[in-house]
Amino acid sequence: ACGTKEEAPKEPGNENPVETPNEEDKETKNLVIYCPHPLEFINPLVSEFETQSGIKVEVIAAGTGELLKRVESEAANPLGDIFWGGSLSTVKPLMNLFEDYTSANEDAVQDDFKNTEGPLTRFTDIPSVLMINTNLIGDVEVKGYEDLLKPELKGKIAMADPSKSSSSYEHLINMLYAMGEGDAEKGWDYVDKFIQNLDGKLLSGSSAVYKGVADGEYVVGLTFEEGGAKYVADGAPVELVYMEEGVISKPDGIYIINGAKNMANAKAFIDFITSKEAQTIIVEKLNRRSVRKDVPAPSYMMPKEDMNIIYDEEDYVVANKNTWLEKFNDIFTDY
Amino acid sequence: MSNSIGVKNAVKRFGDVTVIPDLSIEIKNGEFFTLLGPSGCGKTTLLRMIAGFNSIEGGEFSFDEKVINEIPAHKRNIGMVFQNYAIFPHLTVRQNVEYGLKIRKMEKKAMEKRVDDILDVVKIKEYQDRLPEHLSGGQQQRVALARAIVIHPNVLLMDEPLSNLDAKLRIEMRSAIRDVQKQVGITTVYVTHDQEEALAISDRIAVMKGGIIQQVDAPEKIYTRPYNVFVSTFIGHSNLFHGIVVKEEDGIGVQFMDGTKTCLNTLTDVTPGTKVTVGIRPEEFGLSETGILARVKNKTFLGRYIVYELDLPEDMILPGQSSIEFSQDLGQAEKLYEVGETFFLRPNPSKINVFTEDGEKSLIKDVRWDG
Amino acid sequence: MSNSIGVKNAVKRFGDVTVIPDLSIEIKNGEFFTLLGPSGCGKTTLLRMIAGFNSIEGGEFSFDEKVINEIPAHKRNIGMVFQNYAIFPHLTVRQNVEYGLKIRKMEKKAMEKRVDDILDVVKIKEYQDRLPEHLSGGQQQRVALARAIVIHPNVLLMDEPLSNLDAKLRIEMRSAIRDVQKQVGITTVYVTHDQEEALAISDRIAVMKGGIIQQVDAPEKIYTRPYNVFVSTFIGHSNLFHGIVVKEEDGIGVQFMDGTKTCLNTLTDVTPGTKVTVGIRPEEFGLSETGILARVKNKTFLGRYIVYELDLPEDMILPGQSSIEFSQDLGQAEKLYEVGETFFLRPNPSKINVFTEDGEKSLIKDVRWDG
Amino acid sequence: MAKKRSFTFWSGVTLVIVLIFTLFIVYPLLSLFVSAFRDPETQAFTLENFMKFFSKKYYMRALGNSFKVTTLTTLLAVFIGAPLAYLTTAFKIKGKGLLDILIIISMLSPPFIGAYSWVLLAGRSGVITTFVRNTFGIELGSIYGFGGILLVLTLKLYPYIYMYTKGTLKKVDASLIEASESLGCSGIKKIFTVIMPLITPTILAGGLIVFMNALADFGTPMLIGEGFVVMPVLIYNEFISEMGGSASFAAAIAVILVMVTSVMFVLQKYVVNKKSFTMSSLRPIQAKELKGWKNIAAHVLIYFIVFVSIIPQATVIYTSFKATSGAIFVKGFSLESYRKIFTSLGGPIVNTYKFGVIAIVIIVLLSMFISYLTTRRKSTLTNIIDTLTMFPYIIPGSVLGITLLISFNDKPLILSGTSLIIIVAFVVRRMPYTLRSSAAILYQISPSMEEAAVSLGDSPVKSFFKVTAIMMLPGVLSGAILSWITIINELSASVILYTGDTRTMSVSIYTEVIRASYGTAAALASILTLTTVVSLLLFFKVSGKKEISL
Ligand SMILES: Nc1ncnc2c1ncn2[C@@H]1O[C@H](COP(=O)(O)OP(=O)(O)OP(=O)(O)O)[C@@H](O)[C@H]1O
Ligand SMILES: Nc1ncnc2c1ncn2[C@@H]1O[C@H](COP(=O)(O)OP(=O)(O)OP(=O)(O)O)[C@@H](O)[C@H]1O
Ligand SMILES: [Fe+3]
Ligand SMILES: [Mg+2]
Ligand SMILES: [Mg+2]
Repeated sequence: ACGTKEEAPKEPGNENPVETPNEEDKETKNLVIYCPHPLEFINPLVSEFETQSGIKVEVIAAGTGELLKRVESEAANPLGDIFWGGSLSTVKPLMNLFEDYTSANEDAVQDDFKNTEGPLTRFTDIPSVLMINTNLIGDVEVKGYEDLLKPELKGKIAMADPSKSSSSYEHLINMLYAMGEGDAEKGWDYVDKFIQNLDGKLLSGSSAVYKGVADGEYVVGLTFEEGGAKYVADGAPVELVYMEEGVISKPDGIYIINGAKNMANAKAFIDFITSKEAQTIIVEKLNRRSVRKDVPAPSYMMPKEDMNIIYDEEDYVVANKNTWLEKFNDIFTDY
Repeated sequence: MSNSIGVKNAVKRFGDVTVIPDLSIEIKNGEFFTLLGPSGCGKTTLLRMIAGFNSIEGGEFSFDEKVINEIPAHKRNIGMVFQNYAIFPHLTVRQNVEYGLKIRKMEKKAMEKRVDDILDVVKIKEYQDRLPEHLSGGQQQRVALARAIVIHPNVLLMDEPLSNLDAKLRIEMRSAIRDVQKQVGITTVYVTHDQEEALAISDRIAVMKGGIIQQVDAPEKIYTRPYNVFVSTFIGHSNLFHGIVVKEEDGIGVQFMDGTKTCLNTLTDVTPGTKVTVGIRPEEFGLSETGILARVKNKTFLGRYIVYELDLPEDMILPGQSSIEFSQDLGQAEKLYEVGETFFLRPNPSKINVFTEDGEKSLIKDVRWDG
Repeated sequence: MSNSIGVKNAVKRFGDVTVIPDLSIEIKNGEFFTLLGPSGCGKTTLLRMIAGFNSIEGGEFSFDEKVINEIPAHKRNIGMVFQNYAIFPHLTVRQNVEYGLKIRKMEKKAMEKRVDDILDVVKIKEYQDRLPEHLSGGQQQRVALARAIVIHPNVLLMDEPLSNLDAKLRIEMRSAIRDVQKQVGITTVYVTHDQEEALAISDRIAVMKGGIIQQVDAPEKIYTRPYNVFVSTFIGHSNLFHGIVVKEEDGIGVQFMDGTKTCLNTLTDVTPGTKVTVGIRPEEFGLSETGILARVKNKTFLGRYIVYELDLPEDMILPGQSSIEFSQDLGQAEKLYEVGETFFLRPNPSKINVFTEDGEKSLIKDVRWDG
Repeated sequence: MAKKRSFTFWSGVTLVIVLIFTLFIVYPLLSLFVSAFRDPETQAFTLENFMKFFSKKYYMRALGNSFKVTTLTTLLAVFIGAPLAYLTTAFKIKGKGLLDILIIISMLSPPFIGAYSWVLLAGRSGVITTFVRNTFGIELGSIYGFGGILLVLTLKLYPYIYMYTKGTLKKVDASLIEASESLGCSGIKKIFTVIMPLITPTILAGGLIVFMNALADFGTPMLIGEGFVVMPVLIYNEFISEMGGSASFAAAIAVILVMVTSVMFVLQKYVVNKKSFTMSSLRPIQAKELKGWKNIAAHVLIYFIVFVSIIPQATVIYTSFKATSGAIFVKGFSLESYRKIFTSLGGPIVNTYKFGVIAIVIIVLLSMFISYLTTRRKSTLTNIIDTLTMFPYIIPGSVLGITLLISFNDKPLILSGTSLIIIVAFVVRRMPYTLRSSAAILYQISPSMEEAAVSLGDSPVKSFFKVTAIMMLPGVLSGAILSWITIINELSASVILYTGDTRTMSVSIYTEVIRASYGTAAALASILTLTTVVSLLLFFKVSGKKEISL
């Protein structure tokens, strides 16, 4: 991505104050994408898009949080056009930062993943999973959440602070609904026990989890599918487990930033990313599940039918986000 | 070039310690003026006030009638030799000396010439490329001296500039300073602890004590006719005797406690019977057949003369004097005395000084009070 | 307590500059030994070698026969007064003085007592709680002095300890040092630039020049019977005359270029006709009807005597002398001379010194060469 | 009068500085602090945020943790750094130059990478851990949590003390030490009675730096904290975690941090002022030869410490050559990582050094002026300025970055996306290093030097530049080196502020890190290290200094 930066004379960075920042400009030949995704993830798609459209794409990479904050802070004078990444539950509260747009491929998208809100175009479908280090697990059997309470695993579980990592937050939700058999509030006594078994260890970022498990720092990790799949693909001593008590699978998205300077290009990119060929690349090269009806999951991934897929109550979850996080936090602090 | 210096009612405080209560002096244009006084009496302080480095708590400083209290130090065109040298450690000897000239944008050739000259004068040419840390104390001091003189300032302020030099070198430096000073006509204020030095080079000397000026006068005057006991004892040695003014047939005189009388024609008219303090210098005694009987308690050889420390009857002399001395010139002296021997001494009437009993005021004719 | 100090063939180099080529001295136990010499001659260097602060390029240093080249400074039980004071800026006056005693784990009461005493002696009691930077130069110097003396070291090394004090205070400090030194019996090596001081307090004086010892002797001897012209001119003033040894009826003598003859019985037997250099001090002249004709070129008042700078026939005197001087004791002098007046001078035969023509060696009887 | 004299010039300088500060420090931070007293929704004034903080055990614990770590780190850093500096100054140590370079290198462990290499080494499956486990059957305490953080921070921070102390020791006049020896004092005693007091001001200054650095560091606890939460991590999360927190709460925490440090700062200032005194040193300390076992002991000690502190860097460089498959390291070596980053390298390097140089120049100038003002021209105003300079330093970089972004992203002054804003961030964040050391050394330069210059006709301005400034250089430079190094490694602010063509090395490294591609990250880090060392060597060549620390 960085390779592109030398040229692009009229790059947003040098936007001079005289011009009115929010004016839409169709002539621009470039596009600025804020994106937390790994390079090898972005590159194939971006270069494909560049060759097709002749638009120079510039990727600003950083943590999801940092990028979101940037979008927020730059509202008055946006320097980015597209925010690509971040799970729905993360972005929903900040929807107002993003432009309404419905991609050209909306009809091809699975019903679960339609953009009903306006700005929230779905990008891929990500189940929560357990990641297990096969070197360290020994003969301990891990099929789902229940097994995480085993004393042998005390202190060997990698879980990120849900108040810091969206993937971890998804797991919390997943836990509550899976263990509470559909009633989140019932799930808390499990969470309580589970936290005890964490033995006061709580990582501070999504990546710390899969990295930790892969490096053999932890035996089990609670993470998202692609996070682990990557390592499986790279041949690390890890395997993925889809919780038998139930797996919630949530999409992440791609969004146009309010008053993007390269609005036209942004829209073009969204259309591209949701197109069949792009989604196919994603599935084949990038260990992810497509949001389209016509693109099946990669062969080596457990097909969704074989999982015990369950659902949460979106509005209820959104409503309770803070209470739950605090509750989790309190329980954790008490041990 | 040079200018006169005026100080009116100067006051200096450090915190709540008043170091200079109220001091006034007039230093004439081109004069070589020396501040002499016990350690801690305020010499450096006064000097630094003239230079503009100390805040002024009160009073008025002026160059040629022009008040300078507000003029920053660097605009006063002064040269200063600091008591602690304050040479720039990061510059070589030569660079240190050039410093002031560079600032004055002096033409290269002329500058080199002048620097070379001064380096010769103070005899540190050979070290010109060394850093100060490689110099001996005296050498450092001479760098400081050269650096201050070379700029030919209007006013040259020197704080014990020769204190670390040997007598010989000091005499040479002295005359060097003197020459430059005269030829360029620099008004010079000189602080020293060395009386001989002060006496030798000064046009006038101000004797200070506790921040107060005791006497300002020509060297000879200061030595021969001190205004008060402090000056007479601080500069050179003075033996102090109790005395009573008595009327003699041929004028008035003083009588010592042992009855010896000396009649003086130098006294202001004091009513006979008044108690006085008489100051007699070691060399103002002569040996004779009668007079004050003295016993040699101790003798010290001091080169061109010998100093005898004497035993005298307790009640004759003022208490608390470290010693009573009689000095004998060795050049001609026919007989030397050993410890224990006794002899009679006669004060030299024309020389000795008489003060009020409290020692605050001289009673000698025309010792004026315009100090 | 104290010990003797031996230095054998000491060598000191700074880089490739040899400051001390080959120096040997014996300092007796309890002696007060003074190093005197022109600025930069190596006094401080030698002192620092004895103290153990300078590397030793060669030779052997010993305390009481015991070689100390390898013993670190802090084990030598020395006291040292540094030329630049080197008082601890972070400690108050009192703490500075206590420092050494604390190190020696001295008992509290005794320590306080001793510190109080020394503070009184050097007259800085009133400043005891100040930080050094708030002290005047002389006050700082006295702190340094007190700090070194108070520990009653075996060897006391002082590098111009009084250079910033006024005559009066200096004399007091001197005797203070002297007292402590004698009563505790400290072997003292004293560096000064002040001859009078050296003459007054030293048991023996070593005169140095360019790192080489010129003469080691008792003060009086050094002054009256210098080994060579350098010593005679460096200590006190000496007027140097050309002379030829001549045979008189009553023994041999020297003849000056104007024909004046002075016959001496102090000369070693020198074959008549040899050219010599005659050294005569200003006070070794007497006024008389005949003798060397002199004109007053200049007069300086120096307290107890007047120094006349004289004009003499060029060919009589050695070239390159800053001045030819005759000093007249004021105590008794009946007539003073003005600039321009002339008179006849007679050297005092028993006092004057005669040297080989090159001035390297004295020709006076029993001026030994064991320096 | 001394004050009045140079009224015009210095007050001019003061004015300029005040302007700069109000614009780039007061204004942004004020808006941040104000928001701490705002209700996120209603924007109404409230103490909510603070009450929340003090009411919850979790946060209080974080505060406690922060304190524990910070104070201990500071102490340890002093106990390691100061003695090290003394040994290398007072005695002949073989390979001194090399040591200095290594120590400096150990300072520039880029964020995350440094701590991560500790995981690789001493983590549960770390090289050392497994080695010890397999050979001796001993379980080492893990690198995670309090202990680990302490270790990493200490090793990362003691060099600061080392550099500062070294700078000052060069100013101590040898005759003072000789004096104490002549009084029969030696060894430890000498150190405690003379040397320590003389360098106390500096140590305090350095200590403050370390204290704040440790207090603000969040990279390390992020990576190896494992539930050991500290303040900056809190702020970071509340502010920028992908889960989004309450900005105003974050601000509140920031305010609390600032309060704490301000107190420390004022305290330190107070002590220094009391302990301050001037020394004019003509004869600096000369390194002596150590004899016998002492010599050996000294060498062993020094080399051991330096070795340990260089480990992370070594690991980074080592891993940069390891073969990788995607995100994970595999057996064998390759230049793969380097090949991967090669194309995208040019820009970041150029940027890093371009911004760096500009920033450091500004920093040095400002520091000299400010330190002079605050030590020689004391006044309430200068004191305020002095204190202000420390604020940006303790606010986590990312927070600072965002405050800057918010403040300068709209008319009248739009800096967002420009190089300028990054440079500003560099300057305000990294000035304290240079500033502290400049101030410390000024305390030891006798004013009479400057007076001498003035007496020779120099205006106070000139005399400042020609005498005081030059004599300050040792201290200034030893601080500047730190500023320089930390600038080059600055991440948390730049990551918020950078755009495509203002991307710096450490940003590139970080972006690799968050993509969990540590191979390439290591490669970048190694190159960064290399170039930094080169830049330093160059600097010393130019400035004609023999030794690294001045
Ligand atoms: N910065 C200061 N703070 C407080 N008192 C001071 C300060 N500087 C000097 N003093 C005091 O002021 C008095 C005069 O000091 P000054 O330096 O003028 O003495 P001096 O005449 O130069 O003595 P010396 O001949 O020893 O140098 C001394 O008693 C000294 O203690
Ligand atoms: N560190 C040094 N490096 C080089 N030369 C030095 C060093 N220290 C002293 N010297 C030289 O050695 C010689 C002797 O120095 P020293 O300090 O012993 O002189 P001194 O007799 O004490 O003179 P003064 O009476 O002026 O203090 C001087 O010429 C000096 O320049
Ligand atoms: Fe003297
Ligand atoms: Mg003084
Ligand atoms: Mg000396």
